[in-house]
Amino acid sequence: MEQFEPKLVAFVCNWCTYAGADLTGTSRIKYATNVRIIRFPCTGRIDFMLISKAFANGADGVIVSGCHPNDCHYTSGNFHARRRWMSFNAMLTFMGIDPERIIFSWVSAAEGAKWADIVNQSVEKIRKIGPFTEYQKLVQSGIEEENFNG
Amino acid sequence: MTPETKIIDRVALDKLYESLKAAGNKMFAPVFRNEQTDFEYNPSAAEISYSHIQTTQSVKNTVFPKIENLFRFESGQKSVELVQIDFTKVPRVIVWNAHPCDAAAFSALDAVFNWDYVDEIYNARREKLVVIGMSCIKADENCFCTSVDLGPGSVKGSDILLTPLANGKFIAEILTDLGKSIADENASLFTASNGENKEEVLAKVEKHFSHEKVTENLKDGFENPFWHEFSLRCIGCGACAYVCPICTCFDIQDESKAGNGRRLRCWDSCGFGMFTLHTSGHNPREVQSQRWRQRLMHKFSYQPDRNEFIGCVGCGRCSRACPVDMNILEQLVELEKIEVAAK
Amino acid sequence: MKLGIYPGCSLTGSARDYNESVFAIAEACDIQLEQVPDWNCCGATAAHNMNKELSLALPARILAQAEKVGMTDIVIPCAACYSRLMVTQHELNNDPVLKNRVSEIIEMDFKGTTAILNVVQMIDKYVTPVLKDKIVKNFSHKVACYYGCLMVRPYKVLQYDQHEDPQGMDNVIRLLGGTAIDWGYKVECCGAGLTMSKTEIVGMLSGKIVKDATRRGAQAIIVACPMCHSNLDMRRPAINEYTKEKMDIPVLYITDAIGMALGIDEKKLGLQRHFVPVKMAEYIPPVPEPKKPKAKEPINNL
Amino acid sequence: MSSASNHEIHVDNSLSGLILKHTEVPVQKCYQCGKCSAGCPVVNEMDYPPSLLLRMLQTGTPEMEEKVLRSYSIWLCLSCEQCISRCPMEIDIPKMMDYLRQVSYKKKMVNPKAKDIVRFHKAFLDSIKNTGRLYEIGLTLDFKLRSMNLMQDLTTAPSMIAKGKLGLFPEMIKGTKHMAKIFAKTTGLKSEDEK
Amino acid sequence: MSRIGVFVCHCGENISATVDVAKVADDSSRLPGVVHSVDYKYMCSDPGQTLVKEAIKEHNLTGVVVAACSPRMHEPTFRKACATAGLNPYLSEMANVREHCSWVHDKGEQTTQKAFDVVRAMISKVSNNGALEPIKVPVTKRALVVGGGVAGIQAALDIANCGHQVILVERSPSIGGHMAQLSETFPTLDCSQCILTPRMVEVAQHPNITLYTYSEIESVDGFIGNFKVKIRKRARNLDEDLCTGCGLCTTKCPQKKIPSEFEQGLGFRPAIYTPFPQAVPNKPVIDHDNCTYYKSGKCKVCEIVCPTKAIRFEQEDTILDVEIGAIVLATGFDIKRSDFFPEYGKGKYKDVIDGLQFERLASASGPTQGMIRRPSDGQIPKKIVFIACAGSRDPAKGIEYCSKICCMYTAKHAMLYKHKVHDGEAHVFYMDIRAGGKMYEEFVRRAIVEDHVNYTRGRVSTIYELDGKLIVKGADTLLGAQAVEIEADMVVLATAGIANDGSEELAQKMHVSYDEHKFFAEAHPKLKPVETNTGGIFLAGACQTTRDIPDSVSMASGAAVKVAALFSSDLLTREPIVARVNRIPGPSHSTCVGCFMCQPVCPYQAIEREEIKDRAGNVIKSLARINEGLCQGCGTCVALCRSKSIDLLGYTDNQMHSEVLSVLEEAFV
Amino acid sequence: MDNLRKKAKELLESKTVDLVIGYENGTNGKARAVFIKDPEKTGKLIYDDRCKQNLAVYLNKHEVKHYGKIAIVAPLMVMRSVLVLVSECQLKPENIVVLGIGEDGSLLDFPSLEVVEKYIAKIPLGNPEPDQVIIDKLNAMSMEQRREFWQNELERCFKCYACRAACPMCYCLRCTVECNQPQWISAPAHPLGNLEWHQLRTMHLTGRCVSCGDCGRACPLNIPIHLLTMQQAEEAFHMFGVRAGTSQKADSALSTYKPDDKENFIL
Repeated sequence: MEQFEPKLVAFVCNWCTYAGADLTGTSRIKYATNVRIIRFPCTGRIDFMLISKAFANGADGVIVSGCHPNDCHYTSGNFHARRRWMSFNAMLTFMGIDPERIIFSWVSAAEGAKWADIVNQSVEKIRKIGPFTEYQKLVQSGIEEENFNG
Repeated sequence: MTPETKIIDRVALDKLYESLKAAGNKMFAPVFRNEQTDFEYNPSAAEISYSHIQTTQSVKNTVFPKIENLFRFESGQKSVELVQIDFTKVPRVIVWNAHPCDAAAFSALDAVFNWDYVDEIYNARREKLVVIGMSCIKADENCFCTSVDLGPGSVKGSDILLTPLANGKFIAEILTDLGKSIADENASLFTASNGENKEEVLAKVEKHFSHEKVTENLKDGFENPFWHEFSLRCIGCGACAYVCPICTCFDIQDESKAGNGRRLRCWDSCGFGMFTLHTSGHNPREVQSQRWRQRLMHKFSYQPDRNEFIGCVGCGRCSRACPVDMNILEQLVELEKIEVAAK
Repeated sequence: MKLGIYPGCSLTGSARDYNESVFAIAEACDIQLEQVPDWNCCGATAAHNMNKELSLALPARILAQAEKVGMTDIVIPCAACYSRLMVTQHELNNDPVLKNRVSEIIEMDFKGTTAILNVVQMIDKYVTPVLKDKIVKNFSHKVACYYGCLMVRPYKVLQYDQHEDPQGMDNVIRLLGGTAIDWGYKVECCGAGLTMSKTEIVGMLSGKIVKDATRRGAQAIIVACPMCHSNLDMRRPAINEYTKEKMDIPVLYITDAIGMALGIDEKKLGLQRHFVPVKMAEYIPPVPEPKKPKAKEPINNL
Repeated sequence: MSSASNHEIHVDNSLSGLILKHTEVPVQKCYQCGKCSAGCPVVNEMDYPPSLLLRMLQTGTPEMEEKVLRSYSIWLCLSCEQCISRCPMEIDIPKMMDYLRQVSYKKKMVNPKAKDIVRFHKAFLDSIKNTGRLYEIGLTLDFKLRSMNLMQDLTTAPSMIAKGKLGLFPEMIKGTKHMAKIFAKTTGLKSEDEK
Repeated sequence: MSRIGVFVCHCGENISATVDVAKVADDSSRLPGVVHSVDYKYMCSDPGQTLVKEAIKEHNLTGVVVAACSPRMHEPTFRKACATAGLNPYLSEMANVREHCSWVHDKGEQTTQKAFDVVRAMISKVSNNGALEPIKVPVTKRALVVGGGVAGIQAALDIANCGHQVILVERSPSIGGHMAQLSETFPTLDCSQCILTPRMVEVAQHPNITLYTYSEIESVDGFIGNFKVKIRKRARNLDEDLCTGCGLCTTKCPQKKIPSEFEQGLGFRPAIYTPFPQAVPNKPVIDHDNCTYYKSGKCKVCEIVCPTKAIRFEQEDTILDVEIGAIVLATGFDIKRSDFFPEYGKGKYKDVIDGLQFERLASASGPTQGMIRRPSDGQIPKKIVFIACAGSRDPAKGIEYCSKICCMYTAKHAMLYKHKVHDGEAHVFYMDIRAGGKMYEEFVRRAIVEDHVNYTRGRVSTIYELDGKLIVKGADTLLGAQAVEIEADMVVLATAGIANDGSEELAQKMHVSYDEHKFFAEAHPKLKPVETNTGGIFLAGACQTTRDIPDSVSMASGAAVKVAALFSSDLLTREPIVARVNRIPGPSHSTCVGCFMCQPVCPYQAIEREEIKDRAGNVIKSLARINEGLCQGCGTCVALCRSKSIDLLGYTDNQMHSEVLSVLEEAFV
Repeated sequence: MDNLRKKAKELLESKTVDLVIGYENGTNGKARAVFIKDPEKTGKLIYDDRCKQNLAVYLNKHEVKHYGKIAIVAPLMVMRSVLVLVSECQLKPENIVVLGIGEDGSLLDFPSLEVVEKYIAKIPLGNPEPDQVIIDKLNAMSMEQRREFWQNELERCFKCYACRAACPMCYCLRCTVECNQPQWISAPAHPLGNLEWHQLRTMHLTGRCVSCGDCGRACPLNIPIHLLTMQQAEEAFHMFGVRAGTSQKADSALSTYKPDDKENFIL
């Protein structure tokens, strides 16, 4: 059987994790190809709606990563983000959407190896959980046309 | 055709339902679920509710669904291609057990969707629609069909109208050719009528106001302080419009991914603040009182003017659904009494 | 000028003299004092020591009684009562639930809108403006004004005067032509509620006060509280026991001092009821200041 | 930089937790500067100075809490409010003392040296309960009887009467029934007319 | 429709070894909106850049995507290339196919697919990019130092020694600050003035430093590199060029009994005065409130005696307009005075003094020539009580913090006293001793052990006077809170250090943030201790929090380096990545509802309130507005805004949304 | 009730307020909102168990705001809503008089919002008992069961936005669902659009919901959506110690932070 290859999107901040991922590259540490990185100025900029959008558009997992607490380039963006993720997580859990598909992490500009680890672990984890079909099913159902076309 | 009257008992009625369903018709019948009664597609005969006074939602979903595709599109590198909907695939839908108010509402919808623009998709659905009505033997304080020229036993809009009798049987009035064809196909299920009188069992619904008077009062009532006074309580949600059998406001949206997608329409409400917002930033109905006025004027003044019917069948759903007790009957009674503002 | 008055229990008994002098100066200044109808005891220290709700209900009933007859301002000569009523009004105004609870206990409406004045505030507001023309004899004595605890504390509630060094009575004395000394026991406690149960402690606390005033050459201690007065005046035996010498400095109410300056008959002021005899009239010019070593002035370095 | 600064003090079932709950006095805030003890007029008579009481409560141990409730200090406190007026942490010690006294009394842990004080308070309250106002001779006699200390004040009373400072008959207010009700509702006892 | 060019770099073999770059370029060329797509060996090389430039012109590109290394590496390179070819540089984006792709994956289809996905996402993003103009700021290479205490002096000298112009503004008539008032300094006990005055003179003589004393900041406009500052130079009533500082006027002035500010009220000065003998500049000022001439129109003795005829009675304040590139705030601190303490006499006892007053008493140049005498009668006190934490760590008095310097100077005071009055008793009431610093703890131990200073742990409740003695009532908490009563001759309060008078007003003028105690706020408590959140304004010394001399001096040098770094180039370019609140036509003006929940989120105080008024001037709406000079572009407010009324240029909702959507398109892995 | 009417009358007569918002007897035995300008009409005011609507929703309504200074009959949830609205600059403290209603239905006298804050500080806040019971039940379910539950419930939603309209905290001029550049939320009432809409509403009310339950009551289809925001209110309290509507200056849960916020899922 063909192995399931999950799609992951990574939302990362420019100053820590993006730079950390650059370091992974310069250190030539290999990791899984299943991730696509999107650069944000700060974790504080990451709207929870973007995570929803990623899932609605076919992502099986999302990695969110930024500076360690107290290391934010903008002093407090990651603290605000952390509260947002805590709330978002709580909400998803309550709605029965297992937040394990969202992997949050702090990766500093010096943690190239940690970034590779995070990606590999995340890909493995999502691979184990399987494709996010429930969510994608939602996308297509419910239109009357589907009703009368059977 | 000349209407004829027959009798059908409950067991036969269920059989009729199942056979229509088995024949590939999409059945739309009321079911009690989640503490309320509402129409659903293809429930089993046993699930169908016959004891409710009114369903939460109307039956307009059968011809004017809350979401429907208008067309699909696919884009290549240089151009976009439209894929039209094949209306011939619209299935026959049988509305089962609709109260006379709901049945009557279809004629209002017909008028709206064929007024200045003939709405193909609506008509495609409408042509395939059969209405099996059910007279009301119960009513509540929100019902006012008699005030809008209808009644608990009104036959308007039904192909067959059933009326439950005390003995558990139903009077079946076969009203249209369509109705007759159904009755004929299942003739064995019906028995002859013995002159049972449906008026005896019908619910008593008091006539609360004269809609002609309301319409007349509204003619010069645009600037009436009434609107402000009576709409202060309104919070501007769309509950009334969404449950209304006649409200037809809709929104058109495109949904696409990677250049492919569909154009669809979905319900909207004139009660929403941004419904009439112009790109310029101007909003002709800026405050809720203007929007509430629009709702009542549209139903009781503009539509009588334009389409010669009132946009209301007295089903009372809006009053029941309203979270803040904007009771339409109460307001219509007031509007009948109100002095036309001095010109 | 009409004002409400809540005398409190002691003014009908052990502090009858205070009551007399308050009414005497009010009369002299055309102030009509009208008692809060059917007033009750405020509960004093005992109530809040033993039972919180009671300690609020008793004062609330008094205020409600005043509200009922439309009194907007009431004077409370007793500092202890003043403090209790102020605290009650403050606490209830800040806690609507408690307010409802207390209203229910007293079975009366309680609004909490009464303006409550202590005696010095009353003097400031209504007596001082007319005083100048009425003084017949300067009260040219050197005295120690004693405020005690409850007229100035809790400051957050009372918001009256500078709580560590109040000046209200001192100003009145100066206005009367007298001298108010600066001393160390202005706002120390006299022993108050322990007067009956722990007399020896009261003797010590009051003794310190009396001794300091005497030592600094004051001719009288001026008070505005019946409890302070009874502890400093009546508890002389206990005080003397503590100080090991006989203290004969008289204790006057601030209203006594005003009354004397206005030339009101001493009997009418109730001076004869004080335990330590008041012979202020006999005192002629104050004792000269003890000579201090000549101050060396700081040197200007320019 | 902004951060929410609602540092809440944890309420538990220790005595200090109960104090916080019932009086909103935050015992844990005390950092033992001793300013309350320094200014307390009766500190030398106390078995534990106020700041020490706070420290004992902070420990939260049953032994210390019992010591506090059995202490003489809580009864000796004059409620003169000197401590709170100077406390850097705005800990309302008198309010706390009120509460401790009520607990100590309810749990029958009143320090033997303070029995007089309790008797006086009770006599005082009884006097108000019955007449609405304080009847000083009655109170004095009542208290003397309760404390069995008949000789004390024998010297002052007659001269008070002579000076007109003690009324021989109690003054009754009109609303005595009302007063009884207030007492009944606040103390949970039945008033006379309800019996 | 966008016209986008895609440029895929081989980076030698760095990328092409694992990614099929030709396929990426080819696939990209088929995407909607792409009109040109090539691959090349070294995109960042000159010929590579030329490829980009020529394509822009040839194909009239509206957007450029360079698939190469990390944007953190070469984004500026390609933006610059675009700009030279006439394309707005913010219409170019980089797809990171090296660090994030070729270097971390093995050769294979998936790696190529990933590279393509990333390119496609960037194409999608760039088609939503807007042309942005970088915020370019010319730098005026002149610094303003506000405050002439030791921190201001140090900062001014350091910047001036880097070769830049410095304007030093000091509010009082002389520089020197609090350090000039101190007697000796801990822990070395060396003479404060001896080490400070040479530096003061250096300031006055430095060719790069312009000194304005007796002057204040009137207003500050502009932003980093370009501040426009108005300085109010108060009238000294003196022709400063003519005045030689001979001092004749001050000796002849008939008004002699004015309490001296410098001496903390313990000494006197005339109405025309220099604050202290070593003042810089050594030129007097006339104190209008106390001058006989200004009060009654007569006198003019100073004018008559002045040998150079330098007195100018009619002189008025002048306002100087200066252009400034960077500002160092070194406004220092103040202390609570003894009248702040009701329980300690509220200032009515002359012999209850504060620490600065004691410094003057102990100073050899002070009013008593260094003899410790008590202010009331000049007697030498035999017993002094020092009270530490007077006001500090006292939330009831509104000061929760530890003032940090008092433990040390109290030990110093007690020690100085014991050194001068050998038979005297020194008592210290303290709560904790905080002596963290080189040789500090040793210093305190010396006071206790060698100089027999009596330390009692507890706070003093009250002080009152009796027979010329001060009765100090305290408690010894180490003895179970036993009451302690001391009859002292003098009491010295180590009063809390507080923000300088007027610092709030100054902060508002400067648009720098300040904490609840009005101390100026640093940009980051650990990593940006000398920066403020306002670009181009730096902090030095005790205006940020109370601190001692060595700390103040090091901070000043730090701030000076920040200024010098800023001045090292002529032009300051700021990325136009800033947030913006939307504007819509009509009565709503913006979808912003003015909940201002974004305000606490912004670390830079860049979110302001804008009031929309109707023609009659009535406020009809309050909106959030971003100050683009202050915004640093983190975007936290954008994600928080519920009505989506704020967007971040360069990372707009549209850009990010389309990037997310397109990165997930079709074949993914 | 008499006290309430008396107080309302006093306020209108003395022109302390221009409008009183309270409850009156509605149609068919319901209670509903009433707006009184005329002191003589204060007799209409009622307060009883039927008075469940969160009247604070009207404070941001254009036509109501227009009246000027308003007194509002305020059981606990209204008081809390008022504080939230003040803290979010939607209401000026000087324009509101709170006619507090105690837990026992008695009129509470609030001379100022500070006193309201003090009052609320003493009351144990949380979700109404019956709702919390359901929340606890849901929490006890498996993730799968919960998903099914919500999917079934939310599928029915037809997006009439009664939940939004009934909520005092949903006062945006333009809701995120109305944004179309980009289109954050699918506008149609299909399962995805519904899920997105309710997630958005829940997140936007995190730390701002006062657990009045009006969104759920307003839903004509009886979807228990109030459980979502109520659960978040509880979470905000557990995670951040923040309860909405306890202070006029409240820092809301998501616009502030503590450096030591505790979580257990960030790697």
